[in-house]
Amino acid sequence: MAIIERPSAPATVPAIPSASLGALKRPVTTQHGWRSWLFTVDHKKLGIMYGATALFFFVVGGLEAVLIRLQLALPDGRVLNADLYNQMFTMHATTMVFLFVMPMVSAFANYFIPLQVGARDVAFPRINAFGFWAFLFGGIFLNLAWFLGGAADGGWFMYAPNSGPVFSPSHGVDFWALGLQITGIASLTGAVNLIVTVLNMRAPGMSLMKMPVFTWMATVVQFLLLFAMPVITVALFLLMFQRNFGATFFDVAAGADPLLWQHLFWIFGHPEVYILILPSFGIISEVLPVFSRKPLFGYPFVVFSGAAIGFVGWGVWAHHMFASGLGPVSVAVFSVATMAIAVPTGVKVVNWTMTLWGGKLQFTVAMKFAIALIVLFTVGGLSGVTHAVAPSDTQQTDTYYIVAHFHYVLFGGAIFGIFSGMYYWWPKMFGKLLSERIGNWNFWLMAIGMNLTFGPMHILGLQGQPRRMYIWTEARAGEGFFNLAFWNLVASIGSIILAVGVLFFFINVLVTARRGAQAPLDPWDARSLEWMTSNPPKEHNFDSIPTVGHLDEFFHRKYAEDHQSGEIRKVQGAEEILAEMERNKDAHIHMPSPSYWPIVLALGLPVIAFGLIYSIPVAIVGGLIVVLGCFGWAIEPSTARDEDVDPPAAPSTEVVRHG
Amino acid sequence: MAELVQEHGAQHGSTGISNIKLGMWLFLGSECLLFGGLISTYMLYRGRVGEGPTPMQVFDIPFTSVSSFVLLMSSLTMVLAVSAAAKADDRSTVLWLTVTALLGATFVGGQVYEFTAFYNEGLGFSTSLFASSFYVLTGFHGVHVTVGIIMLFALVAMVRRNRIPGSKSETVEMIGLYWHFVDIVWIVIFTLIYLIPV
Amino acid sequence: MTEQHAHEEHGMSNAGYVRIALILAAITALEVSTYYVDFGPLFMPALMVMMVVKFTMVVSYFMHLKFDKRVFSVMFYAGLFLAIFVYAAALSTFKFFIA
Amino acid sequence: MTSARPRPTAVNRLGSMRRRVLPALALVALAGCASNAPQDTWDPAGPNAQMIDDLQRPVFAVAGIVGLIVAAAVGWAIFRFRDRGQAIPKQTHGKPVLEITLTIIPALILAVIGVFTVRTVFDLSKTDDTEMVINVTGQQWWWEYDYPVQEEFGITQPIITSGQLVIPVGTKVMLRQTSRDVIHSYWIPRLNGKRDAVPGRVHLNRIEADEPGIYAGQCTEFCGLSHANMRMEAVALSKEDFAAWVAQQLAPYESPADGLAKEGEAVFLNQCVRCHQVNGLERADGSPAIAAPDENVVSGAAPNLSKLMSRNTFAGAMFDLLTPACRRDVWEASPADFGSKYLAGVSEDCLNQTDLRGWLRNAPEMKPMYANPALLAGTGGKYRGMPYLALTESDIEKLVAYLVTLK
Ligand code: HEA
Ligand code: HEA
Ligand code: HEC
Ligand code: CUA
Ligand SMILES: [Cu+2]
Repeated sequence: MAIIERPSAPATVPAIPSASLGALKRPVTTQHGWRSWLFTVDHKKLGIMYGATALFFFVVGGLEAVLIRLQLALPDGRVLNADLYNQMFTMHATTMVFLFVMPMVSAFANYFIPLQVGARDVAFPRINAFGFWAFLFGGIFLNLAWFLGGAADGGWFMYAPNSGPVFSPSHGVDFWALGLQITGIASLTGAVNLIVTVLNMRAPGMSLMKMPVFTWMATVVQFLLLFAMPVITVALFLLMFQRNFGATFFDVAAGADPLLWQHLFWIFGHPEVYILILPSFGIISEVLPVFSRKPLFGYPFVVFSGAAIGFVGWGVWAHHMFASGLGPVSVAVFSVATMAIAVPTGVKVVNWTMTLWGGKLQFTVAMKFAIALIVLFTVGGLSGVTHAVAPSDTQQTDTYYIVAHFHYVLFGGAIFGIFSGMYYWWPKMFGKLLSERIGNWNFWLMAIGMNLTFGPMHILGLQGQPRRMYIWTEARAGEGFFNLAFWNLVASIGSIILAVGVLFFFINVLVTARRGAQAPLDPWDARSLEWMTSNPPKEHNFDSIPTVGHLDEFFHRKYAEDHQSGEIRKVQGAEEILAEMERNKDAHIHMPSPSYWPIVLALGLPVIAFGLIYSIPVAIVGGLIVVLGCFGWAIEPSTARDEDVDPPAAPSTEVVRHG
Repeated sequence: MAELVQEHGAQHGSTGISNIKLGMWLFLGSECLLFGGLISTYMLYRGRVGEGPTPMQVFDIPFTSVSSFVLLMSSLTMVLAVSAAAKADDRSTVLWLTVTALLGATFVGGQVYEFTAFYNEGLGFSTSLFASSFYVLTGFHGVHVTVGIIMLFALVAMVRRNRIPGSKSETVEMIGLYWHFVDIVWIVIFTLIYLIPV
Repeated sequence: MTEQHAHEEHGMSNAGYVRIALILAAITALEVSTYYVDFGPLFMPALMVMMVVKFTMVVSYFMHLKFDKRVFSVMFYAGLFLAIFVYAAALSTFKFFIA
Repeated sequence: MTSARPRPTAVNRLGSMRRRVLPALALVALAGCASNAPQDTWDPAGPNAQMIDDLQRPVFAVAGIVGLIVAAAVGWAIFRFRDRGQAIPKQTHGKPVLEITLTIIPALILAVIGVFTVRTVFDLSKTDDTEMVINVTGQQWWWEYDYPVQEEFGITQPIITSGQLVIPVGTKVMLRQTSRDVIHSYWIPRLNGKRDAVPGRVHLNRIEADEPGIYAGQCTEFCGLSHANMRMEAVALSKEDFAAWVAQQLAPYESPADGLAKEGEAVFLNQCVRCHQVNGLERADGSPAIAAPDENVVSGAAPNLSKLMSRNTFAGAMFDLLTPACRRDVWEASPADFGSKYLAGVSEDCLNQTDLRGWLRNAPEMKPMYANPALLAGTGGKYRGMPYLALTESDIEKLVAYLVTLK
C-alpha cells in the first residue's frame, strides 16, 4: 500500500493553498449533518459508525441463524432447500465473524483506545476513515451475492476443492473471496494504525504496564491481525486466480494438494478466533473491577497471559485438521500445543474470579454480562480442551459438538463481552444510560436463550449429529423422548428466545434515545482514563492531556487510601477533576480536518472487485478511482483553512484542524 | 504543553519515534507473511510441472542474475537518495531517486521480457502448478516494484515542486524502506526460486 | 563492518553504503557462480548462508535497522520469524523437507 | 481458592454446591441414557473406538470437574460478595504465589492428558498388523468400496460395491481412503473416529467390529449440496457369513430369462449402462456392456449395480431398499441371526418400491444433486450425481423388475 500520511507543514503555512485547488480543499468541518459523518476522520465518529454497521450485520447474521434453526427444528425441514441452506450457514458465519464481531471490536478499539491512552485521535486519522469505508463496502459487496445469483456456499472455511469453479458454479465464492479481501485491507490498515497509536501516542506517564487492559488486549489483537490477514490474503488470491484466471492451485487433477488451502486458512483462522475473543476479555477486565470496586486481580498476569495467548495461538492451527490426514507426528505436536493454550486462558479465568472475590459487587447489566462470560466461556473453553485431545476430536470434529464449542466461546465469550461493553460504555458514547430494566430482560433472555440453543448442541454432537446438514432424519435420531429430535427442537426454540433477547437490546437503544436519562459524568464510578472527560467526549477528547501516574489513574485521582486504617475515601468527584482539566486546558489543539479521499479510495475497491468478476475494464476503472484517491490523498492540503470551516473556527475554541 | 501540539499526522509521538516509520515497519513485518505464503506455495508446487516445461528448462540464470543485480544496485542508489534528502540536498535527491526508479524500471522490464520468453517456451499462466505459482509469486513482487516506481516518480515531482527538503526527507526514507524491502524479497526469491534446482 | 563511521544520528557515510553495495555485489557473483561450478554438498548450505547475509546486510545498513530504534527491529523480525516458523511448520506436514 | 476472607461454613458451601451440581448432573445423566442414537460417539463397538473412549471419558470428567469448580467459585463470589453496603474493599492488586499455583495446576493436569493423548494417537495409527484392506472412495454423494484380491478371504476377484461396507468381525480392516472430487470424511462413530478422504491423497483408517450388526455413519466433511445425504453403513458379519457374502458377490451374472425383467434389462442397457456397471451384463450383440461413467459424471464414477439387491440401502444410504418392517427386522436382529437375515438381501415383497421408483422417475428431486442445471456448463456437459432421465412409467416398471434380480 502506497498510502503515506503526508508530513504536515507547520500548521500556520499550508503547503498548498486550499482555495486555489477547488475540490482539493479539505471539506468544511461541520459539526452536524451527513457531511460531518461522510468525511469525518474523528476516531469517535468512526467508532460509532463501525458499531452501527456491525450491529446491522449482527441482525443479518442472526436472522440467517434463525432460518437455519427453523429449518432444523423438525426432521426433514422444508424452510430452506439444500442450496439455500448451504449459502445460509456460510454467510451466517462469514457475517458474524467478519462483519459483526471484527468490526464491533474495531468500533470499541477505535473509540476507546485513544481515550484510554489519553490521546486526541489515532495516529493516522484518514487511514482510519479509509478502513471504515473499506469495511462497509466490503460487507455490502459480500452480501450483494445474494441478489446476483446466490451467495457463497462452501462453508466459512471454504475448503478446496469444493470452492472451485466446477463445484461451486455461482459467483457466490467470487464475491466471498473478494469481499473478504476488501474487509481484510480494512483490518490491516486498522491494525497498523492502532498499534502505532498505542505505542507512540500515550499520554505522558502512561507506561505500557499502566495501560488499561482493554487497550492491552485490543493491541494484542491488532498484532494478530497484522500478521494473520496477509495469510488469508494469500489464500484468497490463490482462490481468485483459480476461479477467475484459470490457475489450478487447488485442482487435484493438475496435481494440487487441497491441504494447502487448509493450512493457509487455519494459519489465519486460529489466530482469528483469538482476534474475536481477546477484546471481550479486555472489556470484562475493565467491567469486573469497576463493579467489584477493586482493581483487577493480578493485572500483569492478565496482560502477559493475553500476550501469551496471542503468541501460542500461532502454533496450534492444525487442530482444525486432526482428521485431515496430517500423520501422527504432526497431530501429536499440534494436540499438545493446543492444550498449552488452555493454561494462559485459565490464568484469566482465575484472575477474573479473584477480582470478584472480596469485592463489593454491583450487578448492573454490564456486570451481569461480564460474570456470565466467565462461566459460559469456561464451558466453551473446556469443550475446546476436549477437542484438543486429538483422538477424541476425530469423533467430535464436524459434529454439533464443535458447533456447541464455538458458539459458547463466541456467543458466551465474544458477544457477551461486547454486550457488556455496550452497557458499560453507552453513557460515554452517547451521554445517556441504557435502561437497566430493559437491560435485565435483554440479559436474562440472552443468557437463557443462549444456553437453550447451544447447550443441547453438545448432546447432539456427541450423539453423532454432523454439522452443515441441511436436513436430518428421524432414522438417526435415536429413541426415547430425549432423542436428537427433542434436542434439535429445544435448540430451535432457544434461538427464538435468543432473538427476542437481542431484540430487547435494540428496544433499549430506541427507548434510551427517545427518553433516556442524561448520564452523570461518572455513572459507574469508573477507574480508567476514558471516563476522565465529558459524556460524550469533546472532539478533542481531553481539554488537557492528563499526566498518568497510576494504573487506574482516574480512580486514584478520586480516591485516597488512609494509610493508618487502610480505609478508602473519596477525595474528589469527576466534576472537580474535569473542571480542573478545563482550567488548565491546552492552547492550540490541532485536530485533523475531514477529508474526501478516504471514501473515494475505498469506493474504488468494490469496483475493482466487480470488474475482476464480470469484466476487466470495470476493474481498470476501479483501479483508476484508487489511483485518483491516492493522488487526492497525497496532495490535499494538510489543513482546512479557517474560512472553510463551518461554523467558522472562532479563535476562542482554540481548536485548529490539520492533517 | 508544546509537544502535545505534535500529536498527529506524521509527526513524532510521545516516544520520540516517528509514527509513519513505525507504521511502515509494521506493514513490512506483515508483508513477510504475505510473501512467505506465496513463496511456500511455490516451494510446494515447484516440482509439479504437469505436461509443461520444468523450471530448469525455462529459467535463464545469466539473464535473471543481471536483472537481480540491477535491483540490488537500485538499493544503493535509493540509500544515496535518502542520505541526500537528509542533507537537504535536493539536486542529488532528485538525481538518485530518478536513477533508482530507472533501475527499478529496468528490472520490471526484464521481468516482462522474461515472462514473455517463458510464455513462448510454453509456460502459460495456467500450464501447470509450477507455472501458476511462479507467476503469482514473481508477479506479486513485480507489482510491488511497479508501485515503488510510481511512488519514486511522485516523490521526484514532490521534491521538485516545493523545495522543503527537511520535511520531505522522512517521506523519502519511507519509500526507501519499502524499496529495500522489495529488494530483500527478491534476494530470497532469487536464491530459493532460481538458484536451487528442482 | 567495524570501520563504519556513524553518520549523523544514524546511518553511515555514502562511501560506507558503496562499500556495502560492493560486498553485496560480490556475494551475488558468488551465488551465481554456483550455477556454473559444482560445489558438491556445500552447495545448499552455502547458498542459504549467502542469502541470509545479503538479506541482513540490506536490512541492517540500507534500511538502518542496525542504527535505528530497537522497536523497529522488533516489529519487523517478529513478522519475519513468525513467517518462517508457520510456513516451515506447514510445509513440514507435507513431508516437504524429506522429499 | 483461599483468601483473606473468613472461610464459608461447610453448610453454606454444600448448599451452593447442591444448587448447581445436581441439575448439571441430572442433565448429563439424561443426555447419556435417554437415547439410543445409531451414531453415538460414546458407544464403542470395536477396539479403535474403544481406545478413543478410554481416553475421552477421563478427559470429560476432568473438564466437568474444572467447569464445576469455576462455576461454584463464581457462584459463591456472587452470593457472598454482593453489595450489602459494605465498605469499599481493600485495593489488593493480586497474589503472585496464588497466581503461579493456579497456573501450574492446570498445566500439570494438561501435561498428564497430553501424555495419554500422544500415546493414543500413535496407537491408533498403527498399521503393521492389518488383516484386510478395502479401498474406500468418496464422491458426490456416495461411497464406493473396492475389495482388492485377498485370497485368504476368498476374494479372488475385486469386489466393487457402494453404500454399505461389509466387513468380517474381529478383523483388523484397513480402509485406504481417497476421493474422486471434493473432500469427504469417512466416519462410523461406533468403530472409529473420522478420517478425511482427500482427492489426490490416500489416507489410512483402521476399523474393526467386535460383533455382527449394522453400524451407521455419515460423511462429515462438507461436500456440497447433498452432504447431508451422504450416509453410509458398516455391516459386520461373522467370518462364515462374510465368506458367504464374498461368494455371493463373486457369483456370475444371470441374465433374466424373460418377462418384465428381461425387458428391464434392455431398458437398462439403453439408459443406464453408460454410467452403471453390471458385471457380466452383455449387450444384445453379445459384447460386454462396459459403463463409462467418467464420460458422464463429474466425479467419474457411478455405483456398480451388479449386486444392488444384496445391500439394504441405496443412493449414499439415503434411502432404504427394504420396506420399514423388513428393515427393522434386519437392523434389530440379534447378533446371532443378523448374518443370515442380511445375506438374504432384498426380496420382492421387501423391496421399498416407493423410493426406488421415485429415484428412477427423478433422482435429483429425491436427492439434491445440482443447484442449477443451467450452470453445469462449467463441467463440460457432465452431471453431478444421477440425472433426470425422463423415463416412462412402463420403463420404470420394467427396470424395477430387472433391478430386483440383481443380487
Ligand atoms: C472465540 C473463539 C474461540 C476460542 C477462544 C476458542 C478457544 C479454544 N478452542 Fe476453539 N474453535 C473456535 C473458536 C474458538 N475457540 C471456532 C470458531 C472453531 C470452529 C471452526 C470451524 O470448524 O468452523 C473452533 C474449533 C476448535 C477446534 C477444532 C475442532 C474441530 O473442528 O475438530 C479445537 C481443537 O482443538 C479447538 C480448541 C480450542 C481450545 C483448546 C481453546 C482454548 O483457548 C480454550 C481455553 C479455555 C479454557 C480451557 C477454559 C478456562 C481454563 C481454566 C478454567 C483452567 C483450567 C483448565 C484445565 C485444566 C483444562 N477449537
Ligand atoms: C460470532 C460468531 C457467531 C455468532 C454470534 C453466531 C450466532 C448464532 N449461531 Fe452460528 N455459527 C458461527 C458463528 C456464529 N454464530 C460459525 C463460525 C458457524 C460455522 C459455519 C460453518 O459451518 O461454515 C456457525 C454455524 C451455526 C450453526 C450450524 C449450521 C450447520 O452446521 O449446519 C447453527 C445451527 O444452529 C448456528 C446457530 C446460531 C444461532 C442460533 C445464533 C444466535 O446466537 C443468533 C442470535 C442473534 C440474533 C437472532 C439476532 C437477531 C436479532 C433480531 C431478530 C432482532 C431483530 C431486530 C430488528 C430488526 C431491529 N450457527
Ligand atoms: C449420467 C449418469 C447416470 C445414469 C445415466 C444413470 N445413473 Fe444411476 N446413478 C448415477 C450416480 C452418479 C449415482 C449416485 C448418486 C448418489 O447416490 O448421490 C447413481 C445412483 C443410482 C442408484 C443407487 C445405487 C447405490 O448403490 O446407491 C441406482 C439404483 C441407480 N442409480 C439406478 C439407475 C438406473 C436404473 C438408471 C437407468 C435408468 C440409472 N441409474 C442411470 C449416475 C447415473
Ligand atoms: Cu461427502 Cu460430505
Ligand atoms: Cu482453533
